Amino acid sequence: STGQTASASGDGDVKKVDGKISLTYLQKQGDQEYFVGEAAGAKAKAAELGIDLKVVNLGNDANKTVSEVQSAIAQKSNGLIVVVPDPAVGPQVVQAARDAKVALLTSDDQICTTGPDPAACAKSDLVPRIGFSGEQMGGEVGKRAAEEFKKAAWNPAETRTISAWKQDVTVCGDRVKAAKAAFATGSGAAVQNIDVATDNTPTGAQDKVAATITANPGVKHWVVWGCNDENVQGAVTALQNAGVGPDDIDGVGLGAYLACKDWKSGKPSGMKAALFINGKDVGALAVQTAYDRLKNGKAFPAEAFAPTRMVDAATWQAAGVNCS
Amino acid sequence: MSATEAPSAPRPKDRPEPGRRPAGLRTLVASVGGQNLSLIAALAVVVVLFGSLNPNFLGWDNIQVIGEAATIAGLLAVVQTVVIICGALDISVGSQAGLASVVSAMVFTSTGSSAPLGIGAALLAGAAVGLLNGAVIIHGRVNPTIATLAGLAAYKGLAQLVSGGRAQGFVLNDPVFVFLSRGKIAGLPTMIWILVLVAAAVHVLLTYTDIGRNIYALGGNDTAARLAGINLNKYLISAYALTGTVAALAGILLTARTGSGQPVSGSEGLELQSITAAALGGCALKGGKGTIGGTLLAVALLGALQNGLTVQGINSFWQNVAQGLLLVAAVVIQQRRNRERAIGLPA
Amino acid sequence: MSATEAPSAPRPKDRPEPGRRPAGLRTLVASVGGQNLSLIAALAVVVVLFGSLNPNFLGWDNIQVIGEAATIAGLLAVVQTVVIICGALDISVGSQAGLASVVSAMVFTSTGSSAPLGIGAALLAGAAVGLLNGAVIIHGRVNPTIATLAGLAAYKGLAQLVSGGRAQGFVLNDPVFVFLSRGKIAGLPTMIWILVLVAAAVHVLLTYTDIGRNIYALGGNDTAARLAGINLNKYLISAYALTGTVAALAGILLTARTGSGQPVSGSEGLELQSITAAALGGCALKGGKGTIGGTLLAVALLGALQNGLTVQGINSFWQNVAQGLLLVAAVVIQQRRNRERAIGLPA
Amino acid sequence: MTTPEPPPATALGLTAEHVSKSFGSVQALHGVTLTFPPGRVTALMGENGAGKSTLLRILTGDHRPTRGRVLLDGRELHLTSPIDARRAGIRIIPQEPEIIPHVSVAENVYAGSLPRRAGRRLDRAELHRRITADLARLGFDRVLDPDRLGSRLTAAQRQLVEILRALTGETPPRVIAFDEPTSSLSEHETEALFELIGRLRDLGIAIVYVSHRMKEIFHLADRIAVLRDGALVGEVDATRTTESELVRLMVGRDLAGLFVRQHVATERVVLDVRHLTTDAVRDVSLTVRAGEVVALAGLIGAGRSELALALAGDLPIRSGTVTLNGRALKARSPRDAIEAGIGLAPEERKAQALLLHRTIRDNTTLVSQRRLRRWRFVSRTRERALAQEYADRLRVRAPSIEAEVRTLSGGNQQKVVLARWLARRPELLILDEPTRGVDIGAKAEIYQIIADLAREGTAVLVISSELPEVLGLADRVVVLQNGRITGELDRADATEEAVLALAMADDLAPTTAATTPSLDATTPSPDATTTDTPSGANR
Ligand SMILES: Nc1ncnc2c1ncn2[C@@H]1O[C@H](COP(=O)(O)OP(=O)(O)OP(=O)(O)O)[C@@H](O)[C@H]1O
Ligand SMILES: Nc1ncnc2c1ncn2[C@@H]1O[C@H](COP(=O)(O)OP(=O)(O)OP(=O)(O)O)[C@@H](O)[C@H]1O
Ligand SMILES: [Mg+2]
Ligand SMILES: [Mg+2]
Repeated sequence: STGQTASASGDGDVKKVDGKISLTYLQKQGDQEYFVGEAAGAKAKAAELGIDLKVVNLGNDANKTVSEVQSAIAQKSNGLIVVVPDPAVGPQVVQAARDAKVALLTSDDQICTTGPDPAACAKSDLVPRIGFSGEQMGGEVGKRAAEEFKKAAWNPAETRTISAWKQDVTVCGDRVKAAKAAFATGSGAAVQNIDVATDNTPTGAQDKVAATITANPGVKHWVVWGCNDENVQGAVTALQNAGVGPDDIDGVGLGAYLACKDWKSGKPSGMKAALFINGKDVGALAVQTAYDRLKNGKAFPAEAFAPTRMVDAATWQAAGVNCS
Repeated sequence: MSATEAPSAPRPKDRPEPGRRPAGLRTLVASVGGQNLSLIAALAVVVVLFGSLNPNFLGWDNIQVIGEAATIAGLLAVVQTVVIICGALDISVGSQAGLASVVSAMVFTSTGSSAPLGIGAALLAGAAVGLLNGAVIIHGRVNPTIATLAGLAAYKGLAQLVSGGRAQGFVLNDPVFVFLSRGKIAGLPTMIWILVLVAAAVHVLLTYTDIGRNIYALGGNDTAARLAGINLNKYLISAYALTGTVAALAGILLTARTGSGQPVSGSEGLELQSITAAALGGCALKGGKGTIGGTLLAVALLGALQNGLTVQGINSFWQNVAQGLLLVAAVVIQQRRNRERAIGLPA
Repeated sequence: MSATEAPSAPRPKDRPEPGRRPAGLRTLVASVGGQNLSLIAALAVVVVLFGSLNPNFLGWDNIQVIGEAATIAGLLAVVQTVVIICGALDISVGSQAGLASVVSAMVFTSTGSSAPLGIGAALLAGAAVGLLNGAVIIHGRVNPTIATLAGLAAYKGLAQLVSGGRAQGFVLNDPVFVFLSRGKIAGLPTMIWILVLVAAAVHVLLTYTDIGRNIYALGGNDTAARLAGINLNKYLISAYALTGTVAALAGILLTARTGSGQPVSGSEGLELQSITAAALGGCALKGGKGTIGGTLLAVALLGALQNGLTVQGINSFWQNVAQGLLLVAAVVIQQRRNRERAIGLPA
Repeated sequence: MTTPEPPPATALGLTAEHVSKSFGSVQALHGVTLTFPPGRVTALMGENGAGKSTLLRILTGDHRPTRGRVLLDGRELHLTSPIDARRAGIRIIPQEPEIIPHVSVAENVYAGSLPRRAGRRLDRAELHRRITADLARLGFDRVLDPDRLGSRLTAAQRQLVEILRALTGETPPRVIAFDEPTSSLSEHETEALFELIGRLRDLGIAIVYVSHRMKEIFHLADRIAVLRDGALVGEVDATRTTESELVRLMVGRDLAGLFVRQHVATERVVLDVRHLTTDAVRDVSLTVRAGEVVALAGLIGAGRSELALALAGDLPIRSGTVTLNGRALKARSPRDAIEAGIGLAPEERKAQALLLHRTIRDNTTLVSQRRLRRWRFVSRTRERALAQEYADRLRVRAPSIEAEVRTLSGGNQQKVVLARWLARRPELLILDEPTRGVDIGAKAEIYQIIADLAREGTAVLVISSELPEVLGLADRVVVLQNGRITGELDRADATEEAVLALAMADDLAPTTAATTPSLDATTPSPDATTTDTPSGANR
């Protein structure tokens, strides 16, 4: 893994475990494809290490997060790995874990021990985390989109960028913001952006983007990014249905699990690239890190990142994207 | 006896009726229905408003976009109407569509890209799930709301289990699915044709056949229907089977639109949308009342509204507020016409 | 008058009733209620099953966890019961709780961390929203389902607008909120106390006051209630105002639990949960029937079930399936006892 | 007869002054001016849909008049809701009892004014005391269990609950309006009710009494007001009028004989019931021949309706056999029975028969769809023709056959129920209280149709609580009591005394003295039911 930094705060009281370790992995949006992969990676790793692992789906429910953390503690879990639906619930989770002297690790999304906003949090107050940086992911997407934009040599005035995401999901906003910034720097051009509010599903994105196309009839070229592959894929489909050719679409996905389906079909696609984020790696790494802490007393790293890779129609298979 | 031939009390028809509207307008109103009339008015307001804000809103392209976006929810609203007329409810339609979507894509993939098999299997699965709903309700004596609430969870779980929670297969290299998602017949997208045909078939069923009469009867007063010799169970189970089948059709369209079988994404929340449309279209949740025309108008109104708000670039928060307000406004206006007394719960 | 002494038709009671149970058992069953009895049985099965699979399940810690987790949905189920007894429905309870959550946190923050002001403002907002719901339904003549469906969207949008769609403030440096979320009284978490107190108050209201009896009357037959001089509008609007206030309480607890005001997260889906609990607890959706005891039992059953499934490490896909199946099973068993004829829709 | 004149504004009692009411295009009342003086019984008569219930609902604050006002003792009342009327002492026993299903009889009776202790605590002990006292006071204590749930009451018991509601409450009643209170009561309860009304009148209460039964009107009323098409067409003194004058006022013409009867019964047995036992009836055996009209008589709760429902396949049969046209009938649902040729017009029109939100056409053709359809498409023209034919024959008063049944008056709704089954022409027609709330003209028409059907060979089983109807219609009377047949009377032997004696057979013995005298007032002369007496006139 990349980017390990020094040990972090928060879990001084946690004791080493001698018997069988029991871990609980609490995930937001557990029925979403990325998190399904993450759970699978974690389970495989747990089986390998002989750990008793339970995976809990939190949906988008901050309240359920608190309940399930309490429940896991009542079940005498030794360690918790959590992906919070909303970072604001972080302090509650930290408090509960501390009170029970249980190891706490986060994956994917950061939380702060002292306040609701990780961005406004002192470095030392952040809970150790395994995963990807939303900002970094958004940045890579924006960068690649800019590259494709420059390669196609489109006229900025005839081009629009579409940012599609579910507007009440905080991390989505972070990703999109980073993508916008990276595209602006990378392309060096002033391209007008359109925010499209979706529900993070492919059909939802498709319907909303179709309406957006209606509202912008003069546009020739489109650059698309979003919170996840569903958004980008839905947007690209809508553009293609509206008669925009694949050559006039620059879609960069996030996840690659739907983008790969377009590429697999072998037809030209508006989906130019996608950031492959392998949930399996994150899940496995998180379980390994917790194991090291509980079994061997090795301190948590403050942050550890699993690798991400930009893939496209030519490279996705080699990168190991699983396309069911 | 002589009474039959004797002059009888004047029939009300012959009496002058004050406050009567001119006959032509009256027949028109009666044939369209008061409820529908106010939906049409609301639709007109939406169309004029958004059309004047952005002329593209009224473009043929955008009208097709609205139609396509509304098709899946529209299909479910049509069958929801039937179920509601029966006096029941189906909260599991969205989950059924998700299950069918996954089934269609997986069978398609595993049979070496056979679209007919994929579609057939999905429709069968839908009909089976519908029959199961019906059987649980009738023979298990479970209240329809609870039974289909349970179905909402169970069928979603089933779709997730079958698919491992992942989008399944890729169908857009098959001409049948491409035709479903992007094809046109006589200039109109296939999706819209499907909605129109299904709605027309259900409308004919409800209005022109004795089956439809019996459905209204059993929803209006089930004891009366039973004593009139209507086989309630057969009708109710059939209504759920029809719902399952049409929900499967919606699931197949979902697969065609997204290119792959989606266990949850795209079908969650369809139950509320379909119930909203049916209720706004004039269905009484107590049963016995409702029309396909009204439901379709409501589908069109909601679709146009959502599209218009997006075209105007209004953010999703305002969209929520606007949708709520407009929904209430449409009904309030409609009720004002009735001049019902404001006592107790409205029907 | 002589009729008093005159013999009259035999009282129904005097006729022999076959299948009569022994008196003692019969009184017990009658006092607990048949519906409740089967819920208790189902709860016992769940407890024994999960308890034997994992001894931690029956630990005092875990029981408190179950109670706390069920509190928010439980509060909403209690008021949903009242609304359903009135013959109406409130689909907007979740959105109301979300709005209240945001209001409590934002007022708390902007008044320089004043918990009473934050809580007071949220309760006021809840009551206002409830009154609005009631007014739209009664004076706008909008069907309760549609009105609160509109409210579901509108209040959610409002909460998002007010908060910009983000979690607001941080309340866990305030002792009042900490007490709400983590405090205990006599060994029992504050949250559970709140649920118990609210439920007891509503139970007393429904059972021991004429207000409650009037609510049953108007839900059972609104014409009869109106003719008996019961002010339907006053009762219905009050029921919605009560619902809004208690939903706001739930929203405040949400803030306390999650540490900040959540516009959507944590409150979405509460409407279905509360309706499920009320319906499973024996409320007839037609109105006039239902008890707080039954609803609470259903809340406990659903809470224990969910917790048990998680404790067993069953993945969320199976959990969905299992929840659906168990919900149906609980009702089927209950209905088997009634030996109702399997014709038409069950009540 | 006097022409109606606006009474002086100081008149005592309840006054409707120039009251008009329209529902959309239907003008239900035209400028009615009428006073109901205290201590007198004023009967309100008129054909179905004449506006009687509408007038009562205006007087009791349930409807607001389009024009005109309501005065009590010369002072104008501003009635915005039934509460206002109740407070003013105006009570109504409505045509359709409204019962709250999941609460007890006691709570049903005192709904809206439940006794309470400090705060708003319900005083259950006081509630119990009150209901027991009131039940005993009114003589209903043996027929009404105060703890029974509303949903489990029979039609008659529901009616009794409404009566109790009107007679109890905080303000003493000044005016009580009875809207066809006896339509689901049997002779026995009717007598008790009449005594009650007499006592109320003597207490100085103004009584408004709506009924289609001439016998009751002449027995009770001091004055009779007649409505036709929403207008007051006459106000007469009960002692100075005759039945035929009233009929002419109501209908606008003379009616020939009410009962038209010829003996057409054949020997062919259509229905043969042997030793039938269900949950409500025991060991019932009876036959009905083609062309024969058999009446089932009995008191409330005798089990007649349940017997009918069992024959119609809706209630399970425990033992015994039913043979229809020589074939054993094993109907497991009403559908089986209908297909075998049995038609049942049930007793409770709203609960058991009508689709209130559908049109007269839909309601009439519900069981005749097979005749009207090709493939499965229903022919609109034939459907309309059929519905129109029966609407005309039964004089259903409505703007058209496309009117929703909900908007019809009670009697007209009843006609629609009958039309449904008459249009089907089953081999065995069971009519449960067929003329409940039906006016005299339509009654004659219904009797005519029953006679016509019998002539064409239909076997008819009529359940009726109205003795003149039983005696006038039936070739044979079968009397049930407490679920058993206590006797069968041929037309020649069937008199009111004989039927009543059988209906109360084993109850009667100990207290005969208490009931028999009161029978005198209502017992008609023996020739009451013969074919040639005009309009069922028994006085
Ligand atoms: N809610 C309503 N909407 C429309 N028309 C109505 C309504 N209520 C009553 N009517 C009409 O008003 C007229 C008078 O009805 P009303 O019920 O007063 O008759 P009635 O004299 O009581 O008859 P019956 O003897 O059959 O009870 C009828 O034509 C009826 O159809
Ligand atoms: N809904 C019901 N629930 C419980 N018991 C009932 C119900 N309906 C009728 N019964 C009982 O069944 C018995 C038979 O009633 P049924 O209605 O058949 O009598 P009936 O002879 O038709 O009298 P009527 O129609 O004049 O009231 C009565 O003792 C009555 O108490
Ligand atoms: Mg009437
Ligand atoms: Mg009867």
